[in-house]
Amino acid sequence: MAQSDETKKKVVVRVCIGTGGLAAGGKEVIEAFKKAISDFCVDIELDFTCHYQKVGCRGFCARDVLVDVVDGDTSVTYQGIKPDIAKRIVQEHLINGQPVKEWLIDDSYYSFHSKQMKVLLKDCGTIDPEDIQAYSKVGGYTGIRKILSTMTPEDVIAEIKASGIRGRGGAGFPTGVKWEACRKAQGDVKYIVCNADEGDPGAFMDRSIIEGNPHSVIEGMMIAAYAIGAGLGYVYIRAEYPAAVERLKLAIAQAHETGHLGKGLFGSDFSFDLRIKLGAGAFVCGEETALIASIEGERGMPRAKPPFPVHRGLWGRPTVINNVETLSNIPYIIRNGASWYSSIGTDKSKGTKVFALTGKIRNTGLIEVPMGIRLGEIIYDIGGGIIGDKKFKAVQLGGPSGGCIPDHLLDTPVTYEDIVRTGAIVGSGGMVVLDETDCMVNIAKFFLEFTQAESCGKCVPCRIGTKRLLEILDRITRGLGKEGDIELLEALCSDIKVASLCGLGQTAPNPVLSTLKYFRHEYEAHIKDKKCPAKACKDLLIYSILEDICKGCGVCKRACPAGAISGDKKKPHKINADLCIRCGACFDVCKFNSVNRE
Amino acid sequence: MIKLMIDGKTLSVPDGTTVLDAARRFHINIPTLCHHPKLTPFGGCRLCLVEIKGIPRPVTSCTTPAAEGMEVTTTSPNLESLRKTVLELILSDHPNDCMICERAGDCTLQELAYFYGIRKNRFSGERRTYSKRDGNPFIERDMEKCILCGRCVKVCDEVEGVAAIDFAYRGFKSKICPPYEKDLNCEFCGQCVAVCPTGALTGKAWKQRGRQKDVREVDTTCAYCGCGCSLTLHVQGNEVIRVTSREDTLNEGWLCVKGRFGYNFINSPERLKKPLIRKDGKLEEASWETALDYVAGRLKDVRDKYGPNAIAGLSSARCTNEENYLFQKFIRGVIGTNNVDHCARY
Amino acid sequence: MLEEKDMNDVLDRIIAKYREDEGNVIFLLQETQDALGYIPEEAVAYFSKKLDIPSSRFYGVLTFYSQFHLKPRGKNILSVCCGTACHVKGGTKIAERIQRDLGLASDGETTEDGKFTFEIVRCVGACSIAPVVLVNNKAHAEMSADSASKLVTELKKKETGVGAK
Amino acid sequence: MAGLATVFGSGAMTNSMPEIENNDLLFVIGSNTTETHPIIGLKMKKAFRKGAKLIVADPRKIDLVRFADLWLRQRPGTDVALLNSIMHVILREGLEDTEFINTWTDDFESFRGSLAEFTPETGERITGVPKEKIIQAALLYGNAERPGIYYTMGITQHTHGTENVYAIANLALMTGNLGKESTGVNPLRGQNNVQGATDMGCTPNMYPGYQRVDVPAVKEKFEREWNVRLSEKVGLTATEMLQAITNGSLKAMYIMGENPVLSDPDMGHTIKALKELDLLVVQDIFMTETAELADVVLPAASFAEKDGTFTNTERRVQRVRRAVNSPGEAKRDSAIIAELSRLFGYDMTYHSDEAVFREIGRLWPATAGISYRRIRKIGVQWPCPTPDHPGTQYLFKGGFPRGKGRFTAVSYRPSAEVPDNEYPYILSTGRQLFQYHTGTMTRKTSAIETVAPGPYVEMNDEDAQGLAVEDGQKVRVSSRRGSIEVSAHVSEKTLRGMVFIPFHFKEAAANVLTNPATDPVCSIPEFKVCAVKIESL
Repeated sequence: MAQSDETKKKVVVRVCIGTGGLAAGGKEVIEAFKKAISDFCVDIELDFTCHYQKVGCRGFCARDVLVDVVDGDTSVTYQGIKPDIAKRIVQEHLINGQPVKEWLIDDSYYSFHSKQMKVLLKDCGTIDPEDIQAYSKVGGYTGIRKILSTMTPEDVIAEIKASGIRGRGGAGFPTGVKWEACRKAQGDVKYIVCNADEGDPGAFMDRSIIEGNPHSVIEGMMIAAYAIGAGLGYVYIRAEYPAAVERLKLAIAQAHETGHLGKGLFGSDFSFDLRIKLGAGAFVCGEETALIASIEGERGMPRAKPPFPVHRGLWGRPTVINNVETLSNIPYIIRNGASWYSSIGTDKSKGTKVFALTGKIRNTGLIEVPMGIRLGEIIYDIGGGIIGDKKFKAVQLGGPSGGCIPDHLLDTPVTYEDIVRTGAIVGSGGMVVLDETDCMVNIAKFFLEFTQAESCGKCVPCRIGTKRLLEILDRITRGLGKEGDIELLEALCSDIKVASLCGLGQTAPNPVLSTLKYFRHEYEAHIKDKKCPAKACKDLLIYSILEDICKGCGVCKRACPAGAISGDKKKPHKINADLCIRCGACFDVCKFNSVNRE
Repeated sequence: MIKLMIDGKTLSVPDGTTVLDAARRFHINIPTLCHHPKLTPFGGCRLCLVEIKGIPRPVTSCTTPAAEGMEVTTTSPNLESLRKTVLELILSDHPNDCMICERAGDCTLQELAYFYGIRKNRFSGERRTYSKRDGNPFIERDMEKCILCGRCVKVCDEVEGVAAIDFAYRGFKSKICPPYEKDLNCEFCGQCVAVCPTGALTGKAWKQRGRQKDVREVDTTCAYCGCGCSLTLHVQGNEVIRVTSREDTLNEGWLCVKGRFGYNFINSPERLKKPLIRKDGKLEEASWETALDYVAGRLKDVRDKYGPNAIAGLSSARCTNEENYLFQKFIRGVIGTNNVDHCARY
Repeated sequence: MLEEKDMNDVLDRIIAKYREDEGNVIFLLQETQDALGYIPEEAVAYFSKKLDIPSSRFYGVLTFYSQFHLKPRGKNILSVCCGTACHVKGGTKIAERIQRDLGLASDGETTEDGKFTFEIVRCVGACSIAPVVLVNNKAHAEMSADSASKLVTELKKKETGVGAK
Repeated sequence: MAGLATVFGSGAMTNSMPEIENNDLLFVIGSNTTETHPIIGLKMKKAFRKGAKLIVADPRKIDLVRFADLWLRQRPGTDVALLNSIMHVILREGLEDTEFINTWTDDFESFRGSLAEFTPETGERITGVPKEKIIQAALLYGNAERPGIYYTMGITQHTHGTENVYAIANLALMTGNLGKESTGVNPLRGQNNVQGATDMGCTPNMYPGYQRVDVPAVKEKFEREWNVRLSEKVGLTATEMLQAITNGSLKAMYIMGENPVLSDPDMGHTIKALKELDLLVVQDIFMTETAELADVVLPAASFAEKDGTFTNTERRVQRVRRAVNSPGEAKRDSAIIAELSRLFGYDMTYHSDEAVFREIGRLWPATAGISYRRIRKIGVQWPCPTPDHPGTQYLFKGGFPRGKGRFTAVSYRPSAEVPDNEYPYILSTGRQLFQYHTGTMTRKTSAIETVAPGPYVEMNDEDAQGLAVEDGQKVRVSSRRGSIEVSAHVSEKTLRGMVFIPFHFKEAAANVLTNPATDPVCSIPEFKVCAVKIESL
């Protein structure tokens, strides 16, 4: 006799559909599981029902798609799952009870997590981001309930100040102090704005949090709104994050339906509503005043400070702008208390910080670490070292506003002050690892290309200054650098930093200054010797074929897009230097390492 | 009132005064390119940076409100070096053609380059070039000379309420243009020309008509509508070659298209130059003596024959008070009739 | 292209939605682009007339934000991420290859047949699976110049029904 | 002006230009200010930026409507009904200023009764303005602290123009919105020195300084100063002069700097009349359409070639200075007049222009305190009786010249010529931004000609559709007096059933069409309403 579905045991298949998960085929994997189950159902009666849970980023994106199979109390995690593997897991694991060993997570999964401390990301990878109940079940919205019934706005501000949390957007300004200034600012109407315009290349913390746990951001905004006296909030989010926008819209809709947004919330007289404003593709809008201009429907050109947004912000009203990660921390601080939060981290840098660990590193992904952890621990223990056992060269922190930290400073603890001392900044959390094949002049040029393209054009130092910086860097990487260029770069950098209007310009020279500080010899090699030590700058490379090694297989000849390689079959080939466009295709395809590059 | 100290001098200024305005009130000169006293502050050119005790980085004095007890330094080796860098950067993206520029001698950028002695520029590189010329008939828009100070954008929006132009694009590609970069099509008040600190905006009518040398300026009152705007006529030889208006006037230096550009009638070849008398149905030139004798004689005839009330005078709203007074005095006192009127009704 | 009347109906609906919103310029343009795929000059003229907002403001905003397109775009949008992580892992090479395969001269161009638009984007936040190519907003992970080239070939096949050279 | 003078005892802008920016409400009626008075338009825009509200009453969607909080689109010629119904609501809502009425005005009670019939419903029926908007206007104006009313020819160029002005004056009087800073009634004068020409007595009934010619004591004063015998018979207005030519009583005219052929209504009639004169002397800087009819043409100097003063619309006397020499043998008007006078045996030589000005000050105390030296940089507003008097920024502070302000009950009556089956459209004429008056000056600047090249008729788009007229197409516009061919500008700008033609262009002169009917008090022709028909060509 068939068991009714209600009495059958429940098995949960949990699939990551964060950006990494989706790109690796997360949705297809779910479909494959569903199909496999229904295929088996035709022949046999299953003694369980299978439920699917889509979760946000679980951090270890390098091993996507990550799948949990939860059967009662036991949970098994698989990595690198493709749709065609689903059938085996269903048959061997779900039906026969034997986990499929070859796809189980391995040691690196554990070492990836061992030094992490997951506060924000804990819920992120386990709860269904499209279900408000899932957030409530893990304690969501208890923070706002608690303050509405027991705390005055001043109490909340005191609590946030006591926790020591500092803004996670980059500069690390104490959040409680900002709220207090806005609370005290004159005005009946105030706003809380969530800055989700994560524009730093190499950063996706905010995206992952919104995709994985949108309600924590909403609750954080509510608490902030209560504290500063705002009734309306805006989330300014990049249109380039369509999945995050959808999740957030859904979350707001659910919060409305279930009475978590609107008038007289939770029986109090506190009302709060939330609107989404889509960014339209301008990095500078991450800057507070530019963001305000953009919400107001204008060109995102920063405005001079003072007046600061806490005094005169959106529509001229006092406004607090916090970034996603900051706001997402707030419910946890209220729930667990300021002293819990301040027990994490160092004296001046409290709590955990989420980083996007990417680049030439084995375990790429989203990590959350306690403040104070050393850079080396992140790179080697969590990140598992450099891909292909190449030599570590530097880690880039803070994106276009940040800098590169070399090998000998890997002992630096991750705190706002210590990182700034190296010439980088904690920034919003992009951490790009570079190896010996990365040219530091080229990296500096890459960031200048970015800031120069994103400069709003309002102030002279940024508009023309970054252009001139880029031109100097460009000529250096093309072998046209001149004596005195380094000094000119230094002088211009220091003036741009001081004279620019907003944070974009003021920090734009950082990538140049920090690479000059630690890798000056690379600049000098480009200028004086016309060589790129990392062999990355195309114009400075000469490709040739080592005749004694070349087997004349012809692969390089076929790969050359410029027709610069000639030679008969089985005889050594030659590269015509006049035709060579230095694309490196031959170098990449040669199996015998017979292409020489210098 | 707020008390603050600028360059060691203690000053008192009203609440809401910016540091720049406070300094200017007391004749402390701070260089600027983007600031205009009648427009909202912009803070883009960065020349007016000053140091304020307690603030870690220099701030733009045009945007910073003066505060009680503030200690401001407007000049220091550091500030001057920053200003020089900013000027060099601007000049690295500006045509070096002061020789033939309409604004030479009356250009803020040129003036600052002169004061900062910028002969050799440390910076060079790509310069914005625009092949298309704006075809409007009034305003020459040489956007390669534009330093993106935004004054024209603001005057068009904040003062004129037209917003015919705005910033477009961003970063180094930024430019100021009418929508879709078409030819300017607006009220042509020329307020933008009046506030432009460089040679980017000039009047087409005064192109190559004369710059500073041998040009006299004569202050007068506009002859068009009833607003009575103050005009400054720029005269070379016996020709009015340009019209401007001073800022400290009733009209605050603002004019309309007629006042600013409609002066060609003065030197028009169609002007009447000799008295004319109708002979055999045709108007023919005559000497003043003949013409006036003729007029006086005919008027006397009419008066003798029909009485003074058969004569009437029509005066003009475009003549001066003195002329109008004399005209009615002539009609009343000399002809002897009150048949005098003017065109007030249309 | 839509007929003028049809377009005005679309625009009227957008206006009705945002008429009362302060600072609605970006909203108006975003919705227009969602509806029409780009922002025709006529749409700006229409908004300007109906809402008394100077066209110059629309144009300023349009050209400031990289999201907005003044011309119709291709049926398929190929975006190559050149954010930091993608850059250090070879994003530029991928971009060069795709551009060459499509025969386009520069970033942001559309093929003559209107099938493909190629663009370089700055970080789509998928750095952990770099380098990334987006085809119509779907991310393709850990690409190389070769795999990207294959992707283009497949897409061309799908569009034209024949293998493209 | 006569209208305001009757009510207050003085007719001019009550406030000054700098005060405009501090109005908290501007009620602009019958004035396309941004085009006809651009710089006053700028002051208004400054007021809006500072938060002032704006009511525009105009049948055309003029540029100011962009800034308006409320736009009343009345049918041309129905201003009295509009204003009366606004006042009706003000009384109904108790927004009148009783204290001001009791202290400073006469005849309120009888006036109150005259408003009874002008309910908002009646107002709507006559004017076409929805009654809600009439009520809203009343509330906005009635509750404002510093409201300013601004009007020009849209109010005065009607056969009932004086009544329009009375209605405006009533509105300001009943709310006490007079005699205060940034609060008042402001007729904007159309030409640079209209105010001055009126002040200087170039009117048939007044000597300089609004002193009546038919008051013996005044006459004697002028006889003494001028040392001549003067007539106490009120003279002819400009429009009456043309009639007098036709009936044979006027034989000679001396026209200085005027072009009535183009600026007067019914051009055909004007030309015919001027041709009948025994003698026509025209003194001008160009060969105008009027000069072409003259027996003698005298070449005069332009404003850039002479010294003197202009008085602007806010009574400010300002300096005019000579910048260049006159071309050829052209002479200053004052020199020509003095020469002529000498030929009549009367010496009118002055050793300087300022000597003339000082003589004016002796005869009209309101300017006695002004000297050229005082106004070398910025002008002074009359009244300014003594050298230490600062000039008068706004009028009627603490009272009216005639003692009390007088309410004048006015009722609505239709314009002289209203549309009918044969001539179904209302024609209004007026100015546009780029050209000025009859175009003799502005049309010499080629750039202006490029942007405002020629005549046109503004038509409502629905009307145009009905006539199958497309934008830019040539049409024939005809009235009972004549017809012209112009191209059509089709838009939403004009009200249905109405067309607008600027009068600057001789090649299709709007005044071929206009009706010479005039206001009985002021003799202002009805340029704003006549009946025309439109034919597609």
